[in-house]
Parts: sequence; C-alpha cells; structure tokens
Amino acid sequence: MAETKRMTIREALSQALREEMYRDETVFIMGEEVGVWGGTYAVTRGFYDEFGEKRVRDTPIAEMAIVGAGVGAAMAGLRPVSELMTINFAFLALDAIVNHAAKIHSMFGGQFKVPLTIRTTTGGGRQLGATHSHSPEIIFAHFPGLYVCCPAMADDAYGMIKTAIRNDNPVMVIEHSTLYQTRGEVPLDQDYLVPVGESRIVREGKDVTLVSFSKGVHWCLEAADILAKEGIEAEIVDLRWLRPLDTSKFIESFKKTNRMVVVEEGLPQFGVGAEITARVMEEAFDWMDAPIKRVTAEDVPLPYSREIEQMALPSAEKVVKAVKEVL
Amino acid sequence: MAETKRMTIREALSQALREEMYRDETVFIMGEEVGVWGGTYAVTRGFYDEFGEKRVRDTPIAEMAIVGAGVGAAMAGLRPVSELMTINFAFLALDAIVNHAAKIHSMFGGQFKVPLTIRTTTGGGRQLGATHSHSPEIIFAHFPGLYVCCPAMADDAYGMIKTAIRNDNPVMVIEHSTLYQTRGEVPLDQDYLVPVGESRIVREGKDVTLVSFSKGVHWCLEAADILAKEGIEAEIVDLRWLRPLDTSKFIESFKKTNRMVVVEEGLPQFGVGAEITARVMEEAFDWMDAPIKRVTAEDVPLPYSREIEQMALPSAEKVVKAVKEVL
Amino acid sequence: MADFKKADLLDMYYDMVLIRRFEERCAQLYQEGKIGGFLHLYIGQEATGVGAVRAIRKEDHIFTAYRDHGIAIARGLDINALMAEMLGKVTGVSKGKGGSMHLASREHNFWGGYAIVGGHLPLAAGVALRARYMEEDFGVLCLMGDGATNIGYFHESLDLSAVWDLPVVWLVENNQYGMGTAVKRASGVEEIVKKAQAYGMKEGPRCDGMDVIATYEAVKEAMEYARKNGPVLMEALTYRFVGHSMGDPERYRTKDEVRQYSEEDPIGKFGAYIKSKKKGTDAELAELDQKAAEAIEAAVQFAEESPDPTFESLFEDVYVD
Amino acid sequence: MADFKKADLLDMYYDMVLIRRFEERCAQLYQEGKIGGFLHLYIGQEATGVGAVRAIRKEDHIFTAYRDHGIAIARGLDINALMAEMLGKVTGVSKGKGGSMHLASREHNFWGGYAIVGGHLPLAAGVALRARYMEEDFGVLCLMGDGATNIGYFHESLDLSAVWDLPVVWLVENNQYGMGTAVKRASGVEEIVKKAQAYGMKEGPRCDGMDVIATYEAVKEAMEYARKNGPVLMEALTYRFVGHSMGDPERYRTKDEVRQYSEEDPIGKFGAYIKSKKKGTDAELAELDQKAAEAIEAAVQFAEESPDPTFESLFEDVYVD
Ligand SMILES: Cc1ncc(C[n+]2csc(CCOP(=O)(O)OP(=O)(O)O)c2C)c(N)n1
Ligand SMILES: Cc1ncc(C[n+]2csc(CCOP(=O)(O)OP(=O)(O)O)c2C)c(N)n1
Ligand SMILES: [Mg+2]
Ligand SMILES: [Mg+2]
Repeated sequence: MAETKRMTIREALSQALREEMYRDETVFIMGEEVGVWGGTYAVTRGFYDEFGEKRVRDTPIAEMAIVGAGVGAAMAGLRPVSELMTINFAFLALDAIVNHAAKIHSMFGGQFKVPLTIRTTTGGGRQLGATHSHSPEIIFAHFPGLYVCCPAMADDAYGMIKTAIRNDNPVMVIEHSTLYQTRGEVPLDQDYLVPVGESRIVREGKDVTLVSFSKGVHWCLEAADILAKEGIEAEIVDLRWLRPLDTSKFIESFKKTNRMVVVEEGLPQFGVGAEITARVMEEAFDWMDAPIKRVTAEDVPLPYSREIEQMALPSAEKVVKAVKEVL
Repeated sequence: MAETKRMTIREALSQALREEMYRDETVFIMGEEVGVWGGTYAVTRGFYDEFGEKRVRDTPIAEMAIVGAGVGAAMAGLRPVSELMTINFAFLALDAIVNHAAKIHSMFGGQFKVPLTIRTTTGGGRQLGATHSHSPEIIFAHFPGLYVCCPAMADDAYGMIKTAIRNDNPVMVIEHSTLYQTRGEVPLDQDYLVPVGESRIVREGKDVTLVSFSKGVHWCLEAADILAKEGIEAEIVDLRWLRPLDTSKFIESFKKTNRMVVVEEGLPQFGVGAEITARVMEEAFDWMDAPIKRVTAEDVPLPYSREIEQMALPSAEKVVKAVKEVL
Repeated sequence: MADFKKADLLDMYYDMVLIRRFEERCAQLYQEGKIGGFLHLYIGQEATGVGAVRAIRKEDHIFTAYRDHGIAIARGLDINALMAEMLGKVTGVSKGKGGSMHLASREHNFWGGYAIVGGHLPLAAGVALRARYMEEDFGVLCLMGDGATNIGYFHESLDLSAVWDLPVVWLVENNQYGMGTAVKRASGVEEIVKKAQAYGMKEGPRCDGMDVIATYEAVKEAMEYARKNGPVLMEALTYRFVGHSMGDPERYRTKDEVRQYSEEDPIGKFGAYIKSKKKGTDAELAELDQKAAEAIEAAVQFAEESPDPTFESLFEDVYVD
Repeated sequence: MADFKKADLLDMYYDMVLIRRFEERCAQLYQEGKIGGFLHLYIGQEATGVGAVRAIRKEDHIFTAYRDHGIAIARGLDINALMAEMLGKVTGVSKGKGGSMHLASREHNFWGGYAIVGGHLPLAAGVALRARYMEEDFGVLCLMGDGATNIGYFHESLDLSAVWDLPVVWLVENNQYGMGTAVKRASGVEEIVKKAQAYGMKEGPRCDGMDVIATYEAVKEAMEYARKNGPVLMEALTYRFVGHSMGDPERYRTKDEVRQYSEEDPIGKFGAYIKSKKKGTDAELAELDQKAAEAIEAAVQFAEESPDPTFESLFEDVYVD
C-alpha cells in the first residue's frame, strides 16, 4: 500500500487532473469557466496559467457542443475532459452523452473509440431551487456504453479521475457540490486507479447493510455512528460506480445482515434504491427477512427556502429511522 | 357504458385530437411534419386542410423550441399539443420538459399553469439502430410535475389524449410506433377520459401477475394465451400511467397470485421492473413467495440487423419463460 | 427624444435607486446567511432594466434570466414580497419556492426569472404566439445576457419567432461577460445584434444601456415594431459593477476596468441629467434616495417577520389539482 | 476552372453512376424486405456528394447525416461492405450494427452517417480541434441538410468553430426541404449561408450542387481557406428526386416540380459536359454505366451470401475492453 496524504476532495480532483495533464499531452479540459475563472468549484484553479489556453479551454455556454466536441476530439485520439458546470445542465447535453458518446463505439461496429471524460457536479441542499438541485445520476447510468462513477471520498475522487481519463470508454465522473471540502487520505501514487465497476465496504457491521454512493455515503456514516451508540452495527457499501453496477459486495453483506437500507439523494421513482432492491431479490431472495427500505428525496421539486429544502432531502436521521424500521 | 366502435390506435388518436380541436379553440398542434406531411405516423393526416396552418403548425427541426414554446403558450392560456416526432429526440428537449414544463407551476409558487400535452412515440424493433430505438419512458416519469401515460389499447389512446389536453398539468402521451395499427373498441363518448394514474386489469387470472405498459401489454397478452393452453392463468395489469404510478391493482393482484413478472421494452437498469419490485416489497412483503422476474431489453444499444435486434428485445416467449421460472 | 414629464423622470430615478438599495441590502443579507443559493446582483445595469421595462405597456409581457431583481422592481412588483422571496418566506412572490433566481408575478405580466441559461427564450416565444393566435395586441420583452446568445435555445427560439413573425423584443443585456468569459471569447461575433441576420430578423440598435432614456427609446421603438411586424433583436451595452454572483473571484477583469465603468454610474449620470434639464433638484433626489432606503428597510422587516413555509407546502403546487 | 484530366472526369462520372445504381438497388431491396429501418436515398444529389468529397484530401475528414450512401461511395468505401451493411450483415462496414444511417470507415477518414439531426456537428468540430491542437494540416468536411441548420446543435457547433478558428467546411446540402418542410417555412433566412454572419464566420458560396465541377471547385477553395484560417459555411443547391425516405407521401411538393428538377439530372448533365469537352464518348460512358451496374450486382450477391451477426455480437463493442 502506497503512502497517503490527507487532502480535500477538491485537492484530490485537482491533483489528479494536473498529473494526468503532465503525463499525457493529449489530455485537455474544456468547459464553462474552467480557465480564466479557475473552475466554478475551483478545481482547476491555476490551470489556465500553468497549461495555457490550448489545454484549458473556456467554452461558450453551449452544453451540447461541450460534450459533442469532446466526443469528436476523443474519437480523433485526444483525451478530453469535458466539464459540465453542474449536472442540471447535462440535461441539455443528454443527446450528446447518450446518443453519441455512449453509442458511437457500438453503432459503427467498434471502429471508433471515445475516451472522453465528462466531469460534472450533482446534488441539492444549497437553496438553488428546482432547476439547479437535481441528483439525476440514474438517467445517465441507465444507458449502456457509458461508465458512471460518483466519488464520495478523496481517494476515489483522485483515482476515478485518473481511471476516467485513461479509460478508452466515455466515463462520467459525477462529483458532489457539497463534498469538495471533505477530507480523506489519498495514496501518493500517480498511477492510483479505481477499478471500473468495483464497489467497496467503507464500514463493517453485522446488523444491517446500508447501500449508498456520493453524498449518501456520508449520511450513512453519520447514521452508523449514531446507531453504534445504540449497539447497532451497520455495514456500509459505497457503490462508487452506478454503471457498471457491482452487486457482489452488497449481496454478500446482505447475506450476512439480512437487512438493508438504500440511501440516495435523488428522487424515489426509478431510483437506485429500486434497482438495488430488485438485484437483492434476484440474487439473494432467500436471505430476505424484512423489506428493504429506501431513503430518498421527497418526490417533489426542491424548493428554495432553506428549511423545507432540507426536509425534502435525506439525512442521517432519516437513515437511522429507516434502519430501525427494518430491524 | 357508452357504445363503442372498433378502430386502430392511429384512428383513435386522430379522432381524439380532432374532437378536442373542435371542442376548444385554444387547442392546437405544433411539431415537425404535423401539418403538410400529415404527421410522420399519419395521426394528423388531413388536419392541415381541416384546421389550417394556424392550428396545425409545422415547426423547424428544433425540439427545445417545440416543447419550450409549448410551455410558454400553455402558460399563456392556450392548450398546445407539442409533438416530438419520436422519443429519441425528446432527449434534446429534456431540459424544456423537466426543468420548465414540470417545474414552473411549483417553482413560482403556483402562479402559472402549464396545460401542455407532449405527444411522442417510443419503441424499437424497427431496425432503426441505436439512436432511434430507445424506450426511455422512465427518464420522464422520474420527475414530479409531469404526468406520463403510455396507451397500449385504442380506448386508452383515445381517452388519454383527451385527458392530457383537458388536464391543467403537463402530460406526456407516449405512444408506441408499432402499435398504431392495433385495433380495439373505443367508446363513442366525446368526453371519455382516462383517469390520471389509474392502472387496469386487462386479463384476469389467478396463477401469476404480469405487470406491463405500452407494447409490453401485448407481449403479455400473447404470453397469457400460450400459458393458458398449459393451464396457467395469468393476470395482466396494464399500468397505463408511469406517473403517477398506481400500485393498487398490481399489489392486489399479487396478493392473490403471489407471483409476478414485470415486462418492459426499455433497458433493465433503473427500469420499471425495478420500481415495481420495490413497491411490492414495500407494500406486500408478506406475500412474496418467489422472486419477481423482470423481462426487459438486453443491456446493449439496439443494433440495426433484424434478427439480433429482435433477440435483444422482449417477446411473448421470454415472458412465458419468465413465468415458468417464478411458478 | 421623447418628452418626459418631471414625474416620469423622477419615477425612473426612484426605481433605479430602489434597485440599487435592494441589491446592496441583499448582498448584506447574503453575508449574514439570511439569503442562500446563488445571488446575482443588478448593480450597474439599473438603467437598462428601468429603461426597458418602462418602455413597454402593462399588457406586454416580460421574461428574464436569473439576474432578475431589477426587472421585477422596475415592473412594480411589491418590494415586500420580493424581499420575502429572497428570504424564502411564504409571503414571497413565489411563496419561498423560487428564491432570487425565480421571482415572478403573474398579475404584473412578469413571467419570471429563469435560471437555466436560455431556457426562458422559447417560453417567451410561446407567450408571444398567443398574441398572434388570439389576435391580441401585445408583445413580449425577453431579456437575456450576452452569454445566453451562444446556446442552442437562442437559435431555436429566435428562428421560430422569425418564421412565425412573433411579437418579441429579444433584448440582450450585454454586460461584456458571461460569468468570467468576455463576449469575444464565447461568441464568433462581438456585435451581438448581428445575429439577427441568421434569422432574417429585424436588427435592432445597440443602445447605451447605461443611459435610461436611450434604452427607453430604443426598446419603445423595438416593441412597436415587434407588435406589428415580428421579432427584433437588440442589445443594451451595459456593465455590472459587482461580481457575477456572490463569491466571484473576478480574475477575468481588472479593478481598473471596473473602476472606469463605475465612474459612469447610470444613477449618478441620470441624476445629473435630471438636474441639467431642471426636472429635479438635489434635494428632491436626496428625498427619493431616502424614501428608497426606507422602503427597503421596511421590506426587510416585513420579510424577516414573515413565516417560513411548512413541510406540507413541499407537496403543494407540484400539480394543479 | 480547374483543369481536369480525362481520367478524373470519368472517375467522377463513374462515382455518380455508381451511387445512382446503388440507391436504385437499395430501393428494390427495401421493397423486398431485405433492407429495413429508414432508407434515405441520395438520388438527385450525386453531384454534390461527388464534387465535395473529391475536392478534399485523403487526410481530411468527413462527417455527414443519415443520407450517407452517396458520400460513402464517393469517398471510396468498399461497395460490398456497404451493401452488406444495408442488409445488416457482419461483413458490413459497421458489422451490421449501424445500417443505412450509420455507414462509416475509419480508414477512409469517413466518420460516419449520423441519424440525430445536427448531432454530428459538434463531433466534426471536435475532430477539427485535433488539427489545431496537434498542429496537423487537415480539415473536416461536415455535410448537413438545410433542415439541420435550425437546430440548436448547429448554433453551438458553428459558434464554437468560429471562436476557436477550427478548420471545418460546414457544407449545407440544401435540397429545398427538410422532410416535407420547405426551407422558408423552417428558417428565418432562405439563403442559408447568411447564417455565417451570426458567427463572424467566412460566408462561403451558394454553389450549384447539381453541377459536380462547380461543387468541386467551391468546396476545394473553402477547404483551403478552412485549413489555414478557420471555418466556412457554404451551401450546395440541390434537390432530391425521390421521397425523403421510403414511404414519403410527398404531399409537400408537386409532381411537376419534381419533374422539372429531374430534367436537370446531374448525371446526364455531367455526361453531356464530358462529351462536349471531348473527354469521353457515349461508348465510354455506357461502359462505365455497365461497370457500375455489375459492381452493384456483385455487391448485392456478396451481401446476400454474408452471414448475419450472432446473438453474442450484441454484447461486443458495447465497451472497449
Ligand atoms: C444552461 C446553463 N449553463 C450554464 C449555466 C451556469 N451559468 C449561470 S449564469 C452564466 C453566465 C451567463 O452569462 P450572461 O448570459 O452573459 O448573463 P449575465 O450573468 O452576464 O447577466 C452561466 C454560465 C446555467 N445557469 N445554465
Ligand atoms: C433531432 C432530430 N429531430 C428530428 C429528426 C427526424 N428527421 C430525420 S431527417 C429530418 C429532416 C432533415 O432535413 P434536412 O436537414 O434538410 O436533410 P435532408 O433529409 O433533406 O437531407 C427529420 C426531421 C431527427 N432525425 N433528429
Ligand atoms: Mg453577461
Ligand atoms: Mg433538406
């Protein structure tokens, strides 16, 4: 195991991007405000001066082109990192992502590769209102041809960026806008990659399995601390990748605990919780002693007003409550 | 019960649209090729001559504007029917649909209404290749603020159009491109509406519950015929609406049969099957004697070549096979 | 030049000051944590908003983007309800659901601020379609930033409005930057009105958006044209004196540049103009300043004393019953 | 006018005939149920495709829409593999996964047909970006229909190409209709090249797309400009003699209009030109006709005898391993 260094997710992302740009001349960044501004979330601060405008490319406000031109550049052998300021604006690029980035390799019988990284940031809870607070990861992870990962921890943020850039397939790296300051240990290894489609156990326990990803993992960790005080040991599986979806860890954990709560910030209907439930039913039906619970956002557009927005979102308390219901 | 007339789904849609246009002067149609061409699927054939270009408006190829202008016109008190030629192109209008049509009522605290109907057509199986063969209904039904319905039968096609047009909320009516010729009895009642969010039993049975919508219902009906010959009585629930999702009928049916197969043409991951599974688990856990099976498309981009495309899609045979696995 | 009565000039002046004070107070409330989300201030652009909004009729309709406080105030929305919205209160114009970026008032034909760049453009076209469809005599004023003119929504909406001769004035508030990106770094053409050529659309003027009267006159003429004939694309050249939103590091422009523009403060300039035309005295203007300050304080108090929305309200207005 | 050698002229003629025969045969195969999906024929537009493709270098790259057979043939893709793709066979250029709308050949720098209107435009910009990024001397020829110029993708892609000076020739094949919608019913401006003005982009010519030489020369000049300086928007005025796709009711145009255009058949016209220039005789042209017909029949035979893709192939090429 390599040595590690403690840093924020923002620093981890930034360092990974910087190292990959030094390692490979064909890696470049394009998107709104990635350059002169320094990145809306300051992930690319300093890059414009360091790498120049050729490799850190500010674009017009044109999401279809940001992704589409990234697809073309990737097909032509470059390794673009197309940045969508937030995942809400990815709706405008859905066709470019799903019908182009994800389909071109297959549709032309394997002639072209699309080694494109799409970085974006998800999540609500910042009083941005209904259009700016989506957590619609499932939409992108619905489609074959793409890989979709969601770093919850600094080491994953670091390794996922590298995996995405080096992978020959289009990879969406969906960060969370409220986790940039979250700290963690990051391996001091410039070749640290996160295996595509591998989930991990972030906390062991024997009483209940919590399955989550992105910010949900932190709600789970908080909940697990609270539960531990009452003698309930929660095991937490961080899916890390929504596509490909690794069922092995949570199925194994469930076979041990026979109890599960799935936690996600997105909307309930057709969410991750539903899919995990179906997988458990398919792969571990005989271990199901109690219904699996889903903790999700309320099924409403998120409002601006602070308190009701928070009420509409999951929380550690809601996770604790759900755990008690399944025990 | 009103008298009925036998007609195709195409005729039912056409008649419903025509009647609503006569009933209410503010109803109009806009979209690509709805006018002079007569509608890509011939649903609006003759309308251009009958109603004139004011009410049957050909648009540029501009999906964002087709929906967006529909939203504006609806806010201003008209009742537009915005037509997206196929659901594949709805990806380009996702922002207009999800961030505007679906949010405006709530985001401004109820000041505006958006009585917009979005008509579009879904489905694969016609050798159109990966970008033109999506069945991504779940994407739209994921979001609160919209209603989403999928007529499988002629009477629903007729009634859903009317419900959509008369409803004060944005409603997506997702037709199926291979069902336009399907015939059925349609009530001779110009005010025939399909209650928002009401599923229905289209075949009764006691051995297994088949849950589906859109074309899937027809695979289920075919499968039920085959099964009946072997003495297996399948009950079929047509969801009809993916939002709001009516759980009552399939839960009730499941409590009777204790066996379920969910059938959909879309991709497996985060599909309707997953959601139905989760709902059953939440509402009828104690009746679950066997795992629920999902019959979906294979998790791949649909290819052009005829036979492999068919192999990638659900079929009555696959439904029969799944039923035998759960029995 | 139109012949403005004294009262009109003073009203416009008052609106501009009221906007300035509103924005300054919002900045404070944001620092205090009472306003959340993104906060885009209109400071520097007051002349554009007031000139444009005053130039149209009550029956005309307005759409704008998220930098919407100034437009809302110019349109005469209740300042208390606006401030309450900023604080997320039920008494807010959008019941606390919308916030700074989503102010609206149906009764004022102010159809709202919209936070997706370009997203409101086709909506504006749709409202304008009603005028043609029902043969009603109104137009739509649709404001947007310079950066918004590069997005697909712009193209599709302007083209549709041209093909259908819709009565829209597409007014670009060209404040030189979209966030940190200078116009020429994002748009192939720097004179944004030139984009009208792609639609065979009437190319309106590039008016001085720092001059409330010039803006007024340009928009008035454009709207008259639009109502009768069809869409116009025009531009108001303006500048924001503050960051794009709170917390903007402002690396994309120099302090000097901001200082130079700020010296041309539209409010100061307009005050001087009023005095030069003998339509107002220093004392009269000072009184308006005072009145504006008091109105804002009253609004803050109203907002602070208003109740928060309840949990139940989350489920209200999701659908029309 | 460029000085064409006899062989070049005859080659071009052959390509045009080959395309025509290919398309006619495809129509038959479609009727027989051997070709499925949507089938968009290039009949009538051959001069545009052949002129344009011949005008660029091997190292240049091509993108086009779903009406792609003619472009693929002009670019020299193997006719057998093309026909096999039409029949959905593993020996097809896209292994039977793509079909008529998704022909491509990486080795020919032919990046494919694309079925989402406008979807390939930003991709073309992205490939062109490589030229600037790696300082390589190539350009991209991106073809599209007139109808495609109204979609958001067009705006964003052209703007980006202008801001970044990308070497793209945006070539609009203006065949007067997008499906059944005449240009002026969908576009605010009928002269599509005028849209260049919105991007400060070089406005290329509106060449006669029924004239292979005129198209050749216009595209050649445009591509030279693009490689050195940046994007060009140009237009080839053409016409499709057949429906938009199979089963088009063609209510949007009169039989008379079609007949009038068809009388100006680009192949006939070009044959006459060759003869008038004494670069070919009737006998030579007839021989090429014959050769083309035989090549197509051989291709059909090859395609019919080729195997279908297997079930396993569904899971191949979804991801790069
Ligand atoms: C579709 C979309 N992309 C990106 C953003 C993020 N964003 C918000 S404002 C803005 C800049 C807009 O600039 P401009 O149109 O000039 O308006 P200004 O802020 O200068 O008034 C950006 C990129 C967004 N809200 N919507
Ligand atoms: C985004 C999108 N919208 C609609 C369609 C359906 N469609 C296919 S071709 C076409 C017309 C395109 O016309 P044009 O660009 O002029 O090309 P042409 O067919 O004349 O070559 C339409 C509307 C599509 N494929 N993609
Ligand atoms: Mg701006
Ligand atoms: Mg055309």
